[in-house]
Amino acid sequence: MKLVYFAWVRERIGIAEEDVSPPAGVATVRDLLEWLKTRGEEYAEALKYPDAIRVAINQEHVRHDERIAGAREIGLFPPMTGG
Amino acid sequence: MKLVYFAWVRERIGIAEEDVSPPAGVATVRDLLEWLKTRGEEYAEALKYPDAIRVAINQEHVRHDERIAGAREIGLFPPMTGG
Amino acid sequence: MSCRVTVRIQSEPFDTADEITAISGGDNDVGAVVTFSGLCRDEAGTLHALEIEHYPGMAEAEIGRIADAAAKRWPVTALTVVHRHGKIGIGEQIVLVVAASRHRQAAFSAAEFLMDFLKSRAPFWKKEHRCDGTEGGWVDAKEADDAALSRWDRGKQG
Amino acid sequence: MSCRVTVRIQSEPFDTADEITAISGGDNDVGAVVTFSGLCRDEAGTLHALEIEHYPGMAEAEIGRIADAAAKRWPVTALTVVHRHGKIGIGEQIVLVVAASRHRQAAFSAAEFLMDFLKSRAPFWKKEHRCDGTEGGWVDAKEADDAALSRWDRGKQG
Repeated sequence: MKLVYFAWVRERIGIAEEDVSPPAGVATVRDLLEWLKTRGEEYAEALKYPDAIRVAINQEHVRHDERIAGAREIGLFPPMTGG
Repeated sequence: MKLVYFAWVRERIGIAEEDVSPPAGVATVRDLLEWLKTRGEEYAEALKYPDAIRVAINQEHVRHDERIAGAREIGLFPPMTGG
Repeated sequence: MSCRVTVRIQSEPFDTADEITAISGGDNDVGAVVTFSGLCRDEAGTLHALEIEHYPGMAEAEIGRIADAAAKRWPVTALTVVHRHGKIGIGEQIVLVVAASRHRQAAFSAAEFLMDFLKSRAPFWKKEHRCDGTEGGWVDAKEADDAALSRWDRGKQG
Repeated sequence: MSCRVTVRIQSEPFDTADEITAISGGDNDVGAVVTFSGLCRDEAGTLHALEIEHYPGMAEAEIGRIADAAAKRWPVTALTVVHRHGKIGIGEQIVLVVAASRHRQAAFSAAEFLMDFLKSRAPFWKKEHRCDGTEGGWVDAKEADDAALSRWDRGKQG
């Protein structure tokens, strides 16, 4: 699945997008965030406060308990400040 | 004092403004409307339903129990439909 | 907080973009501009035009009083009201309200408040000219417009 | 009731008057047009510009969903949202919402609803560029904006 990062999440992780294949036990958005934190310093720093991270699956907002099975694209970003 | 009429009040009375000197007993807006109704058919018709008439003294809205002493200009008109 | 209030009553059409520029240009503390434009509808094809009569002098004064009340109630930096009189064709603008403020809520509230009070308190009257050449008579005031005023009653809301 | 929804995300400035004309021109049943313009403030002279990042694809889709929700809730005839991205100078427009309807209440409510949801749900992020040449960092989301959403909760209000 493709992960896309925005704003300070993108800056801290250091890349704008990547393709990942999480292991079988990673079922929900929350699981995904925890797994990403194990992938390196920059991930651990960017995702230090998981509750501050907003998530979209296939470009629609989801909660952290949403299941990620079947997701083509998952976006991770800070709370939005549009308008 | 000067009376000014607008919209269908003006059309029914047949003039846009006039100077009048009401007799001493005419103290309030309500008294004025009743007195005007005695001045002819067209006044009686225009002011048939006094509650439908809005009144301004010196270009400020007033209620029908307002006293008219000292008024330079009194406007009589239907409910407003601006905007 | 001081608020620039501009009120104009005119027969000529006006340009909304110019009014927005005038109200926000040069003031770098304006973050929100809300406009309301009231247009002449054709009433399902039956209406040809509206003729708007007003009370010269009082119209400007009353709108000024309404704008002052709005400026006291919300932190707006500028308010503009332009109201036309005379003959107005279908699709033409009748009235424009522009409210500028730092944050959006004040501009929205002030613009809505101004429109609600304009409808029922500003001395303007509309007469219909119908497509079949007859006079449609004077437009009646709407009870809904009177009802709209009551929600601004301080006792009921903020 | 069908509602024309137009959503554009662009880096170029836009013209408010053109958008008003586009939304109301040719439809003689439109009696009310409400616009909201969000401008870049200078934050007491400290800010030089804003840089706006967005999530391409999702930004359009999410704003479309918000507009559809507004169109279901109020009898609006057309809704337009234009949101810029990239570098925005002081005093420039960031976002424009235009709502058209027969009567004023629907246009006001739909425009306010759109702005409240845009602020907290549309995937845009603002970064500050300060006058002293430093980066001011990412603008934090405001609790007030989250709170603004709750008033549209159907259970609480009509």
